[in-house]
Amino acid sequence: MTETMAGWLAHNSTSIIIWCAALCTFAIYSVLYAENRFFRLFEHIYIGLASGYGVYITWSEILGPKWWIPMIYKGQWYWMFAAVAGSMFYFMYSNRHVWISRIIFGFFMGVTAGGMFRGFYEVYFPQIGSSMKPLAPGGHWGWGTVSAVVFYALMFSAMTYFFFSFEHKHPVVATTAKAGRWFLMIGFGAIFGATVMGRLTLLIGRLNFLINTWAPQAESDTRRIWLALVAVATWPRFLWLRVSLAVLAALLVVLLVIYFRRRQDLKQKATGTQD
Amino acid sequence: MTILTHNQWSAISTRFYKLWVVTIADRHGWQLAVFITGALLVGALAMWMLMSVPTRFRKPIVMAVTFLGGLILALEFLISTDTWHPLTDFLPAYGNVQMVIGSFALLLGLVNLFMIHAEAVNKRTRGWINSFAFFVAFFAIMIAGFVKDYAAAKAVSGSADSIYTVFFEGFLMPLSSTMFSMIAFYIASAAYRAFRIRSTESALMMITASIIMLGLVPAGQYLTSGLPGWLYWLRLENVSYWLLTSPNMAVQRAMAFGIAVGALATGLRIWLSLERGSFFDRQL
Amino acid sequence: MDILIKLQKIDRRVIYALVIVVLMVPLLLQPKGHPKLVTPEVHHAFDVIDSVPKDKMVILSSFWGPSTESENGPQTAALMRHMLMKGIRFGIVSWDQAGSQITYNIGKSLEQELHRRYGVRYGVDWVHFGYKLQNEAALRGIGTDLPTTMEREKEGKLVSTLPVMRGIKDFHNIGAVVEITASGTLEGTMTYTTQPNGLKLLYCPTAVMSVEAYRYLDSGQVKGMLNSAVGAAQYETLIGMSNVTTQASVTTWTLSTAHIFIIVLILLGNLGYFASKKAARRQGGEASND
Amino acid sequence: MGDITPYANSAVYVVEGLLVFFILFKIISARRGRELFIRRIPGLSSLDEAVGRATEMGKPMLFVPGIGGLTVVGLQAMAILQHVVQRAAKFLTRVIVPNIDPIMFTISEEISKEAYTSEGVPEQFDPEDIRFLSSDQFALAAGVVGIMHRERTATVLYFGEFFAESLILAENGQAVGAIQIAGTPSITQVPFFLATCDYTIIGDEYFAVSAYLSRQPTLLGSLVGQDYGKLLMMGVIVVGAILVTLQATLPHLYGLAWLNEHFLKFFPRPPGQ
Repeated sequence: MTETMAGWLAHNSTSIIIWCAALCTFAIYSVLYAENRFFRLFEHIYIGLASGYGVYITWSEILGPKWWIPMIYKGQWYWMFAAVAGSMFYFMYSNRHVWISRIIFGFFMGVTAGGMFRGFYEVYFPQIGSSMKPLAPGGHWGWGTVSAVVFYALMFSAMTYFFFSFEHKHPVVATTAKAGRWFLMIGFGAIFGATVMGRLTLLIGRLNFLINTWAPQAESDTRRIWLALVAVATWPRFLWLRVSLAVLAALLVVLLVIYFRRRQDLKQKATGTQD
Repeated sequence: MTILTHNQWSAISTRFYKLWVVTIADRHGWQLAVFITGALLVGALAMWMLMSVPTRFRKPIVMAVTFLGGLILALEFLISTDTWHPLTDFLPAYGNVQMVIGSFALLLGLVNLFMIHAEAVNKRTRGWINSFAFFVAFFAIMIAGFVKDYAAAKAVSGSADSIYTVFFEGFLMPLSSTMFSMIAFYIASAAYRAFRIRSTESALMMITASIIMLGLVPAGQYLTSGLPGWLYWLRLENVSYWLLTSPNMAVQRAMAFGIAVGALATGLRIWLSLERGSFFDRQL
Repeated sequence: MDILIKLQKIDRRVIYALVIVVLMVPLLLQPKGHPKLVTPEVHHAFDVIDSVPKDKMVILSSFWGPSTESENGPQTAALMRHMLMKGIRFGIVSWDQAGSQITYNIGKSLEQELHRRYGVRYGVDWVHFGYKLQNEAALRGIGTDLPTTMEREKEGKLVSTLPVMRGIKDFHNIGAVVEITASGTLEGTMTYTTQPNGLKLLYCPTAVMSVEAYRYLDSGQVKGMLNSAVGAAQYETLIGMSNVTTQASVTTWTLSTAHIFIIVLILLGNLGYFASKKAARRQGGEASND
Repeated sequence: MGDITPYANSAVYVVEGLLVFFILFKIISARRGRELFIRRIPGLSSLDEAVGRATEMGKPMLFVPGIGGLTVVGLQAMAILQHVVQRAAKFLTRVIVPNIDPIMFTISEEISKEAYTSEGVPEQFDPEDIRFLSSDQFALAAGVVGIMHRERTATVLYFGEFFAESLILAENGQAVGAIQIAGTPSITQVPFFLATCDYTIIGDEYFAVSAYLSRQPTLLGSLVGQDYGKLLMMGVIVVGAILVTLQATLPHLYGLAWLNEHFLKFFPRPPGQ
């Protein structure tokens, strides 16, 4: 039995994926119209999937190969100390011993902070170096000088804007800082334009999926479902199926009528009591 | 300017290395079980001792561990030798240990997520269906993943693999990329209803933004493609490229030098645990 | 004039609907092929990858996850396609949990597509190192001792046993490092992986992260850059896909309409704003001299 | 790229040594009580104007302390909240503070209570004004938008770490007609605040405002030390620029080779320059 299921799943998984992905996209975009239960449900499914996937991938690609296998199969018993250190994180939840979690958090913050010396050298020494632009590149004064002067004017005025320990009273300093804030606007304009482009690209990616991947899939599936319906409705072979479907439909109609009738009575009783 | 030559370093480290190999030789079978439980006991003992440390020693211990954690990376860079020294050889192993210990922190976020949703399900508060869906989704993809890897029967692991793929590509990927793409709608509505050009500053910013946005896409290039040859530098893509690589670069570098010194200051304050003062004492 | 003032009060859902309609038009038309323009930093990126010798390997250091798949996905696919076609060995490591699965799927689908013509195979031409927790020492470990740092690849086999890793030990055997990211991780890669070992670094950011990278292109710390999907489309033009329609090319054409639409929205919004301010001043004026 | 020495060289000891010395010296002297000067950021006066406007109109104010949660930046937002609430309590103007982090929620509650008691009107403090809305980014944004429209807030202040949801907040703040002042170190959100708010405090200015208001020694000393650090880097660049220009125009100048060997060589420049 599992072979047929595995075969069917493997065969149809791409169309199932496309339909589920479209369903999720519509569910999330429905919040644009109004907050609704459909969005709330899929948001929780998202958080659940992300966390569940996190546990699986962390075990299968880090804790498994780098901790469990060396410890159990290769005999490196000392890896158990890593588990003890890892357990210190969870003291965060005990109110008396919360400071023990601060030891392990402190360790990781210290490691990040410890890298600042190399960080400053590797990232900013070349930045300082390439900021030393010759005013006369190649020994002659011309367009190179203009671009170097523009570079220095902009950079130094923008830096002056961010000095806080002395007053910007002196007119030269005050105007440089003012100009600095104006030049900063060019930088923020670039970030603004780039952010708009980035966010639109993400939206275009989703719409492209709906239009060029899901729509053709939906079209071919509806055509297949339609053909199946026509077959069921007309072919003699499916007579018994037609009969049972008709009976089911009738039963459903009856149930619906009863349900709405009862809701009507309940509403009357409620409004009745209010008047 | 070298403190120790390379062979002096290697002489010291080889002696330590021999001692190290003897203590941590691989154990197998029952010996392995003994050593693991031994390590667990030693760990538990250490935890117990930590719990009974008097409060006045707690802050110094946290400060010391924070400092030592950073010391290895700081010394690896600040100790200067002509060729190489053992601290650099030690880094890949140091990285592995950090990776493993860090991965144990994964369940941290999960603990309060589970607490919130379990409470919602038990008390049937409004919207408990969503919390129930959270648990279903959480265990469904996790179990599908593990069954996919560890199931014996080929057919079982095959169908688990398909289910896992449906969950990953059918639900997790579209949900997270759709959630993130919503911001484009907020930008569009803010563009019409909120982005106001009130001062020369915002005018300068908006003009730069428009030029750069048009310069990156074919429409912008088409708009100014009519310009004659010698005016090529006025073409939108060229103006946008100049804006990005000259004024924007200079201004970003000015801000970067501020961030560079700021990062050094923040790093120092964390490394030497200098964060003190009314609010910080309460939290850190 | 008062139309503009009335237009100020449009409901935001009307604007949302407008965004969808405006973006659907170019997506339905599906313009063929790629735009012509290729910016210099994409050319430099192509030259760096194209010149990697046979005995060296390229490392793709991927920090992105599913939320920015539309921006980083095309970049990853374009680079992998170029290296698989040219027979350049590469290994990809993902520092993001879900990103590890996506980048693996991209690699596998490209391998199937190019297998017939170029005979590429997993473990021989390319390898996926799987998900690793991001930390400073591991980033440094890529340069100092790749097999120990990565240890096992995504399918669980030891990395040192794979043919693709033959002769690959440390930074001497790495031709280039490509960072594909959606967050501020460039400084870390520079500090620990590329600068100390003098490795060439290429940068594939999302658009919002690209702006701050121009100062690294100026200083030579970054050799080339693919700016979001637009950069990926330009790279695809360079590897001979200019008349094929891909997600990156469709995105670039659609962005044309989208950017003009956003700029028009800002202009209309401000016209309405100035109109309503002038009207308010006129009312104020009439009220004061009544 | 010059010779690749993966370890520190003498220039590193000098430059980074000086930077570390400036920062630590200023922090320690600030903690020993020495008075350090921080100039008044222009944004602060527009902040006080905005608070004044709310008191004139008698409508409540909204202070959003960012969605970064419990971080150094979030805690500095509390210092700015203290300044705002003390001025608002003087004129009995309500300050509504929505929070994303339970610990930040308790701190903002204490700050508001202390402000009202120091003004001698503890009974005026309404605990309902300080709210923990949700730990989810967009749910918090939706909650804040609801408060804006219900309370018709006259002034909205954004201080702390912000991400993509800043757009929703600023757009609705403007729809309600409020004066909006923002301050955030997150460079990628500053453009959107610049486009929507009346005044925006940019990048490192955020730390200067919280240092100026809280007078917290570590923050003050660190900021002043960083100023010296930036001056040092500007000095190195200027000296380097002069040397590089001399190298290009007068290559045989006496002493130039020695200066290159002992100074320029340590700051790698791209080959073309």
